Amino acid sequence: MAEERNNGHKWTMIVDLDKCTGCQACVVACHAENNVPISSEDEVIRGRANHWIRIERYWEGEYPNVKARFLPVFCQQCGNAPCEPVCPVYASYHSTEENVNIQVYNRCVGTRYCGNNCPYRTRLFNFWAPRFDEPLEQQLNPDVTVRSPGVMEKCTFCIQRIRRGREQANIEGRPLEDGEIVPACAQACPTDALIFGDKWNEHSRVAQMVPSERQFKLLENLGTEPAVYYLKGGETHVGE
Amino acid sequence: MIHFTRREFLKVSAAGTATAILAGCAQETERWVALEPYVRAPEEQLAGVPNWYASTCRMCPAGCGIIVRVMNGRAVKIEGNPEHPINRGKLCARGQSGLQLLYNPDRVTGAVRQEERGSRKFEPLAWNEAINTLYEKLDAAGDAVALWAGSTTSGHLYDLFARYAGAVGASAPLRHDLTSALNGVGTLTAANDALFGRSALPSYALAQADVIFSFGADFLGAWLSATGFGVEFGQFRSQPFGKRGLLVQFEPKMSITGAKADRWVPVQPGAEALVAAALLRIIADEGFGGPARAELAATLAGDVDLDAAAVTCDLALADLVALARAFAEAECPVAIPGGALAGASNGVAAVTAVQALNALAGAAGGAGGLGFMPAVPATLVAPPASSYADAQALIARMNAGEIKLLLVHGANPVYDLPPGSGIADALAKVGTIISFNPLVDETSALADYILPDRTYLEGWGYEVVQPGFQGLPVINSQQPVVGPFYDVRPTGDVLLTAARGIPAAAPALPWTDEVAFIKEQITALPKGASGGDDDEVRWARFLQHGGWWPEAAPESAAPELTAQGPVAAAPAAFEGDEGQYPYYLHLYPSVLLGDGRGASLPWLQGAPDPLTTVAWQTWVEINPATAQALGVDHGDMVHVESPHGAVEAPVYVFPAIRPDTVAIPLGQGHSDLGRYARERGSHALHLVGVTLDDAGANLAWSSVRVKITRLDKKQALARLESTIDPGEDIHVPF
Amino acid sequence: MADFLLLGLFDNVETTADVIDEVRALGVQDGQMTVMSNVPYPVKFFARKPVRLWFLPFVLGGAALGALVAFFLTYVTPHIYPIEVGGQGLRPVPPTAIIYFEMIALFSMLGAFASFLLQNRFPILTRRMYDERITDGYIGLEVRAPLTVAEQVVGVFETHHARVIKREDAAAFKPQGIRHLLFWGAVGTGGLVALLIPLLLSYDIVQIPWINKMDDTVVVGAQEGPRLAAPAESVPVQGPVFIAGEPATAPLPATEVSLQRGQALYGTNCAMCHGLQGDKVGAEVGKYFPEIPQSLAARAATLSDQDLFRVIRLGKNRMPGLAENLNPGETWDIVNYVRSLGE
Amino acid sequence: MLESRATVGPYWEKPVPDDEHLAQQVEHGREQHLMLDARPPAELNQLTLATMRQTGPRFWIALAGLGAMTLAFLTAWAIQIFSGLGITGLNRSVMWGPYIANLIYFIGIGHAGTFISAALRLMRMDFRRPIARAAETITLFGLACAALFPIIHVGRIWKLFYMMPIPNQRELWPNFRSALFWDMMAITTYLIGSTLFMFVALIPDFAMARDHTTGWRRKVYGALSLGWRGTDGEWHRLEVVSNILSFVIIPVMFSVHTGVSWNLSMAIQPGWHSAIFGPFFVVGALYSGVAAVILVMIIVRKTMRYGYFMREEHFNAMGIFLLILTLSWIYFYFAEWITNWYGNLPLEKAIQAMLTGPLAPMFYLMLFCNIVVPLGTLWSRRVRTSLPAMFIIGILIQIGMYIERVLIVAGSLSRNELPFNWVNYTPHWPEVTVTLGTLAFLGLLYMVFTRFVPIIPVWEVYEGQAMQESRRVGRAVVSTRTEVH
Repeated sequence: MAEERNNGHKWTMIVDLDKCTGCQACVVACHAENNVPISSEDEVIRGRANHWIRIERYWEGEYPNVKARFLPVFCQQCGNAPCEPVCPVYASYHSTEENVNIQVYNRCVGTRYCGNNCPYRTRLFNFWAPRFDEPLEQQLNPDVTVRSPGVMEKCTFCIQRIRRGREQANIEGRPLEDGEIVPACAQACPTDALIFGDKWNEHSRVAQMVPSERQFKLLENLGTEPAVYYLKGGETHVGE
Repeated sequence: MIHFTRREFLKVSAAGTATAILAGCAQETERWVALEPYVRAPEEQLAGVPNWYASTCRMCPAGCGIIVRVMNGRAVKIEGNPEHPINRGKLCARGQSGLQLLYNPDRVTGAVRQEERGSRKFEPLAWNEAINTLYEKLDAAGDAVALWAGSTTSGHLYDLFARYAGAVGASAPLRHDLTSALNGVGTLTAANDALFGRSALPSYALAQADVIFSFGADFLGAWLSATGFGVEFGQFRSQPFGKRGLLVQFEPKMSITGAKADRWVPVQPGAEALVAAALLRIIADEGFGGPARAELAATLAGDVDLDAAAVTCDLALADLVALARAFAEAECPVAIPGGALAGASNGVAAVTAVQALNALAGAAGGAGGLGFMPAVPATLVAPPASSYADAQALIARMNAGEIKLLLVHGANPVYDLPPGSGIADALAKVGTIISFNPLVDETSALADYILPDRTYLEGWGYEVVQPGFQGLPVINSQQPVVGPFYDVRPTGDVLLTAARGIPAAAPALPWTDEVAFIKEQITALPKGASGGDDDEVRWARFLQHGGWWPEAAPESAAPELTAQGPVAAAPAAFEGDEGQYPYYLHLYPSVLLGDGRGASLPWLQGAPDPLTTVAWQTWVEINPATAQALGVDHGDMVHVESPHGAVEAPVYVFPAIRPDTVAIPLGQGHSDLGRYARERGSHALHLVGVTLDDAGANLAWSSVRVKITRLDKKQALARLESTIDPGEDIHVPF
Repeated sequence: MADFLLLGLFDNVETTADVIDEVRALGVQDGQMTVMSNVPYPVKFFARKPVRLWFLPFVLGGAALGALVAFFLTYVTPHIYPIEVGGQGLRPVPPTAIIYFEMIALFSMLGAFASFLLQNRFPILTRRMYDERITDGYIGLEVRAPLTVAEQVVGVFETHHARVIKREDAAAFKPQGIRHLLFWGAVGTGGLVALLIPLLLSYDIVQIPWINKMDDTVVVGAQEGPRLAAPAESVPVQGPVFIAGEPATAPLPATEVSLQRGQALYGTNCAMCHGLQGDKVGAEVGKYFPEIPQSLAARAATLSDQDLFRVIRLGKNRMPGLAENLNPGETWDIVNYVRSLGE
Repeated sequence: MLESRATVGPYWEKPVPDDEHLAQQVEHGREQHLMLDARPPAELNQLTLATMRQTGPRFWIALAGLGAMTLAFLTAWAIQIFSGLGITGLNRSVMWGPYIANLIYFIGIGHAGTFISAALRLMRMDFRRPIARAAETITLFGLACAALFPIIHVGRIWKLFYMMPIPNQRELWPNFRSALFWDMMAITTYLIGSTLFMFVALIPDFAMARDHTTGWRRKVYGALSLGWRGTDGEWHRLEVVSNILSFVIIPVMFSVHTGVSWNLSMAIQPGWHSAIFGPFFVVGALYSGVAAVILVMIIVRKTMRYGYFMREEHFNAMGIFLLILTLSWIYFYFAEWITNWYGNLPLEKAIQAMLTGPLAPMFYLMLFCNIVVPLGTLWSRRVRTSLPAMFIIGILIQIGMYIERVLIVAGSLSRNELPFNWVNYTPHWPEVTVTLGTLAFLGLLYMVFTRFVPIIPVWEVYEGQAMQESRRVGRAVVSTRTEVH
C-alpha cells in the first residue's frame, strides 16, 4: 500500500549511521522512559535480553582492516506492518492518527505471532513479571504502564510524549512545532544520530532529510514500508 | 491550562517573562529545611503534571547539565539540559542512570557505625550522635586528619573541606580516583604545562575540526567528557558543504571511537609517542601544510626512525606519510592523546608528543582545535586533581600512623588503586575512617562510620567544569530535585555543624549551612548568560538554568607554544618479560560502568557493551588469531596473569585488537557496592603494579604484560548479539 | 376401534419380505408397518417405499446461515469497530474466503445433523414397540392393525416361524408429538446461555479475580507516599514563582482564550464564595461569610496583579490558598478574569 | 424373474458347499476376510461389550501411569501459568517452540481418523469397517489435545476469550485477518464435524450396547442412542447424513491442516514463507495420522483381544496406504527442500545449513524415521502384516514427524533476517513435561473412552458381512459384494 496521506501525523525517525557511536545512551534512556525492565545475566544468556532499542554491531573485514558497524534497531513502525494482521485480537494495530503501530497491552493475549512475524525482531515478550527491586520502582514513569507477564511490548516512538505534546498544542490552539516532540532515545543521543519528526510536515527536519541519497530502509525488500529511515555511514579516505 | 513544554519553558524563562513575581515578603527567602506537607503543595506539584529541575550530572566528572523530570515528588527521568554548553541537551547512558543511584535498593539509609571494620554489620546511629562523633574525632585528630575526595565530589564540598584542612593545618584534601587516572588528568596537565605553559585540561573543538587524529582517546566512549565530545562529533560529521571530516584512531584495541573512525590504526601499545614524532618528522621533512607548519614541525620533530614507526602501527610508510599529509594540510586538525597512552610508562612524553601536533594547527593561523578554558572571573576554580604520587604520599603517612582520622567522600580508594599500593593495609593503621558514600563500597566496608551524603539529585552544590566546550567557562549548579529519600544529611551541613565546635576551624567556616556557602560563592559571580541584576535573582537564575556561564565565549588566544626542542619519542617500557608474558595488557574503562561506579546500577549492568554486546560480565578480548593459537573460543575461561596478579575471565574473541594485545574492561569485580555489583566479574586493576610514569607522578596503569592460560571451564557470555556464526552467505543487511 | 401393535422377529430378509407381502395382502397399509434391523437393509428389499428425505433444505439452509455468519464476521465486524492492520484494508478478500468456507462447512454439517435428528424425531421420549434381540441380528416387523386384522397378522407371523411375537394395545404407546422439539429447544437454549458466558467475561461483567497479572504489575500511584517534593529553594526550569527583587510581570496577556479559561477556572474554584460575577450572587458558601466583598471587581481594583496572584495562591484571612489546585498559568488566567469583571 | 440366492436362515448361517475343495476355499476365505467370516451378532455383541468391561491389573497400571503423567503435565502447566512463560526455553527470536509444534503434531495424528472413515466410506472400501471408529476416536482426542496447545502456548490464558468470535464491551470483535483465527475456525469446524460424524455412526452401537447391558450403563446408553430402534427410515437417514457429513468433512480436513500450515507460511519468516506448506502439511498430517491409526489398531487389538475384527488384511491395507503416503511425503519434502536449495537465498541456505550442521543428528534421525525405514520395509507384505514391525514403524514415523515439526517451528525461527538476532532454542523441562504429558493424556482419554464406547462399529461390520458372501465361479470361490444402492 502506498503511503496514503491522512489527517494524522507520519511520525518518522531518521537514524544517521554515520553518527551512531553505539554508546547506549538511547538504550538506557528508553529503559528509563518506558519502564522497560532489566534482564538479568541468565536471561541475557538465554537470549531474552529486552531492549526496545538495541544497537546491533556488525563486524566487517578482518584485522587489521576491520570495521565495526553500529545499527540501532527498534520498532520500525511499518506502514505495512507484518505484525499487525496476524494478531487475532487486534492487540497490534495501526493508528491512523499517528501512523505508528500500537500495541494494546490489555488486549494482548500473548500468542507471540507478531513477534514471529516481525522481520526486525523488535517485539519483546514479557516472559516473567517485570521486577523492580524496591525502591527502584519509585523511578517508574507514571505515563507508561509496566507491562504484565504474558504480553508483547515494543518501541512506541514514546507515544506518551506524542500524546502529551499534541494535547498541549491542542490546548494552546496552535499547530505542533517540529522538534517539540522527541522520543527519549533521540533526545538522549549525544551525536544527534536519531532525528524524529512528522514527515508530513514539509518544514520538519525529517521531511527535509528523508530524500537524502544516503537514505535506505532496513530490509526494504520486504515491503514493510518502515517509518524509520537509515542514512548510510560514509567513509572519508585519507587524502580526500 | 497553560503547560509549556520543557523547550518552551526554557525559551520563555530566558526571555525574562517567566512566572516570577515580586513578593515583598522576607519569610519566603528563608531556608526551608522541613518537608512541606502535601496539603500545601510546593509550586507546580500537581498530580500528573511533571516538573523539571535543572541540575548537574555527577555520574562522572564531565559535569554535564541535566534537567530532571519530577512527578509527584519522584524523579522519573533525567535528560540533558538543552541550554548547557557542555552537553547541549544530550545525555549519555551513565547520566541517565543517576536515578538508580537515587533509588538504589542498597543505599545506606542513615548514619551507621560499623561494629568491626569489614564486618559489614552496621548499627544505626542517630544523626546528632553521628555529628557529635565526627566533631569528637575531628577535635581529637587536629591536623592529623586527611580527606580523600573523588573526581565527582561536589566542588563546594571540596572547597569546604579545603577550608577546613587549611584552618586546622592539615594537608589539602586528596582528590584522586580511578577515573582521574584513566582520564589521564595528571598526564594531560603535565604535558600541557610542558608544551604551552598551561597546567590545565585541554579542550578540543571537534565541531570545527576537519581532521582528528586520536591517539588512544576514546572520547566518544568513556574519556573525559564523552557527551560533550559526542555532540561535537555529531557536528564534525555533518559539517556544511558535504565535508565529513577525517577521524583517524591510533589504538591497539578498537574502542567505539575507533569504530567510528575512518581509519583505525592498530598501533603497538607504548609506541604512540614514536608515531606522533614520526608524523612531525614527516611533516617537517616533506614540508606538508605550508612553510609555517613545516617549520614548526621541524623544531618539534626529533630524530625518528620512520620505518620503525610504520612497523609499530602495521602501516606502510607511504600510508604514514599520507596520514601526515592529511593532518598537516587540514584547515583545522586536532590531535587528541588519551586512554592507555596516558597510562604508559612514558605517559607524559607520549601525550606531549601528540599534543605537539596540535601546535601545528595554530602555527598556520587556523582556528585550532585545541584550547584552554578561560578562568572564571571569580574566586571559584576547579579543584586540582591529585596525582597518584600524592595518594602514595598519603598512604605512606597512613602507614606511618600519622593519620588519625580519614574522611572519604566520592572516592573508593580500595577499589580504585591497585592492590600493590598497600591501601588496604594502610587503612588498617588509620585511627578512624569515616565514609560519606551513599553505598557500601569497598572502602566504606573498611570504615568505622558511614555518614551517607545525599545523592546528587537530593543535594546542593556547584562545580567548576573542566574541560569546557565552545570556549565557555561553566559553573554548574546542583540542587535537590526531590526531597531526601532516606534520612541522610548533606555532608556539607554535617561538616559545618561539626566544625562549629572546633576552635581552629570555626572562623574559617562561618556559614550556617552549605546552601549559604554556595549562595555566597555564586552571587559573587558576575552576571552570566541568564542575567539577573540582583543577588537573589542571579541565585534563582543560577539554579533555574542549571549553572552560570557567560553570554558569549570570552576572547582567548590560541595556546602559544612555550616548549623548545624536539619531543621525546622513546617507546614505553613494560613490566614482565616478553618471553614469559607475551601479551600487552590493554585496560580500558567500560563505556557503561566507567571506572566501576556504574556497576551498582542495573540499567548500566544490563545495557550491552557497544562493541562486544556483553552485559553483566567481565571478559578478555583476544584477537581471533591469538585465540586460535591459544585454543580458546568465546566463553572459555582463561587465567590472565601479570607479574603483579592474576584474574580469571571468559574470552571474547574480538576481531579488532592487535594479536599481541589482550584487553580487559574495568568496572566489574566489586566485592561490595550493592547487590548488582557484588561478586560479579573481575577487577583487572589487580594485574597492575604501582610503577610511576616518566613524570614520576602518575600511575602507569597501562604498562604490564600478561600471559594467558586456558582453564578447563566455560562461562557463557551474556551477549546481546547472536552466539551463532552466520557463515559466509549472510551479509550485513545494510 | 382400538388398534393393536404387533412385533414379530424374523431370521432373515427373505422371510421378512414374505411376511410383509402377506401382511400387506391383509389390507395393512405400508405406512402401518415398520421394519427394524441391526443392519441397514434398503427398503427395496422389502418392496417398501422409501421414506421421504428432508436433508437438502436443511443443508442449504445451514450453508446460508454459515454464509451469513461469515458475512457478519468478515464484513460487518470491521465496520462496527474499524481497525487498520498491516495496510491490508478493512475487508480483504482472501481471508474472507477462508472464513466463508469454514462457516458454510460448519453450518451445513450442523444443518444436516439437525435434519437427521428432526426427521427421526430423536430423541424418542415415549415408549415404543421394540425387542432387544433386534440388535442381535433379527429383523423386526412392527405392524399396526385393528384387532381383527391383528389376529390374522399374528397368524402370518406364526406361519413364518417368527422368533418372538409381541402384541400390545396401541394406546399404551403415546405419540411423540413435539416432545423432541421441546427437548432440543431446551438444549439449544442451554447452549446459547453457555455461549453467552464468554460475553460476561468480554464485557467485563464477570471479572475473574484470582488471576489477572495486569493488576499486580508494579505501579506507583500518584497518591502513594513518599512524595518527596524538592524543597522550596529548588528552582524548577520554568522559573521561580517568588523571587524577591524580581521585576513583576503578569506573564499572560488577557487574551480571549485566557479569559475563557479563567472564567471556567473561576467557576470551579472561586464562584461558590464570590459568585459567578464576583457579586456574591448565587454564592452558596459565600453567603455565610460577610467579610467577602460584595464586589470582587472593586476589591481587586485596589490590588496589584501580583497581590491578586499571591492571594489566590496563598489565601488570605479565611480564604484558602489554591496553590494545590492551580498552577501559575491557571492562576494568571483567573487574575485576568477577575480584572475583566469590572469592565 | 431372478431367484434370491439367500437360503432360509440368518445371513451368518452361510451354507457350506459340498465339494471339499470348494469348502476349503470358503473356509480359507473366512479366515482371511472379516467380511466373509460372519458370526452371529449376538456373539460379536458380547465380544465387543465384554472386552469393554474387563479391566485387569495391567489396565489399571497403565491408567495410573498415564494419569500420573497427565498430572505432571497439568502441574507443569499450572506452574507455567503462575510464573510466566519464562520457565520455558523460548527466547526473543524463537517465540514459538514445541507448543506450536505439538499443535501441528496432534492435529496431524488426529488427521487420518476422519479421513479414513469418511473418504473410505464414500469410496465404499470395506476394510475401513472395523477400524473406522478407532480412527475417528484418534481424531477426536488428537484434536482435543491439539486444541489445548494454543491455550497452553499463550501468555495470558485468562484473556483467551478475546479470541472467540464475540464482541467485548467496546464492540471489538476478533481479527478475522489473522491466520490464528482461521486456524481456530478450522479446528472448531473439524472438531464439531468429526464429533457429529462419529456420533451419528455411534447411535446404532449405543442402541446395541443399551440392549445388552443393565443398570446405569443401560440408562446412559439408552440416552445416548436417542431411542434408536433401527427402523428402515432411521437407517436410511443415517446413511444419508453420514454421506453428507463425509462429503463436507473431507475438504474441512484439508483446510484444517492447511490452516495450521498457514499459521507458519503467512509469516514472512524465512523457512516458513512457502506456498507448498499447505499440501505439504496435509500430507505430513495424513502420514503421521495413518501411522497413529495403525499404532492404535495394534494396541486395541492386543489389549482388547479384537483379533477377530482387526486382521492381517486390515494391517496390510493400512500398510499400503502408509507406503503411498511415505512416497507423497518424500515428494513434498524434496520439493520444499530443492526449492530452498535452488533459490540459494542466504537465509534459507542458513536454515538448511543449520539442519545439516548443528541440528544434523535430529535432521538425519528424521530422515531415517520418515524415509529410510518406511520406504525400506513397507513394500513387503510380511512387514505390513507383522504387528511388531508395524508398531515399530508407526512409532518411528511419530518420532520423525514430531522432529520435523519442531525443526520447522523452532529451527526456522532461530534464523531470521538480521543475523544479530539469531538465537538457538533449547527446550526446558516445561515443554518436555507438557509434551509427554499431553501424549499420556491422549492415551488416557483413549483408554477411558474404549471402556465406555464400543470401539468397533459393529453395525458396520454386520452390514458388510450381511452384504458379502462367497460365490462359486467356475472352480473357485470368490467373495461377492452386494451393491444395495
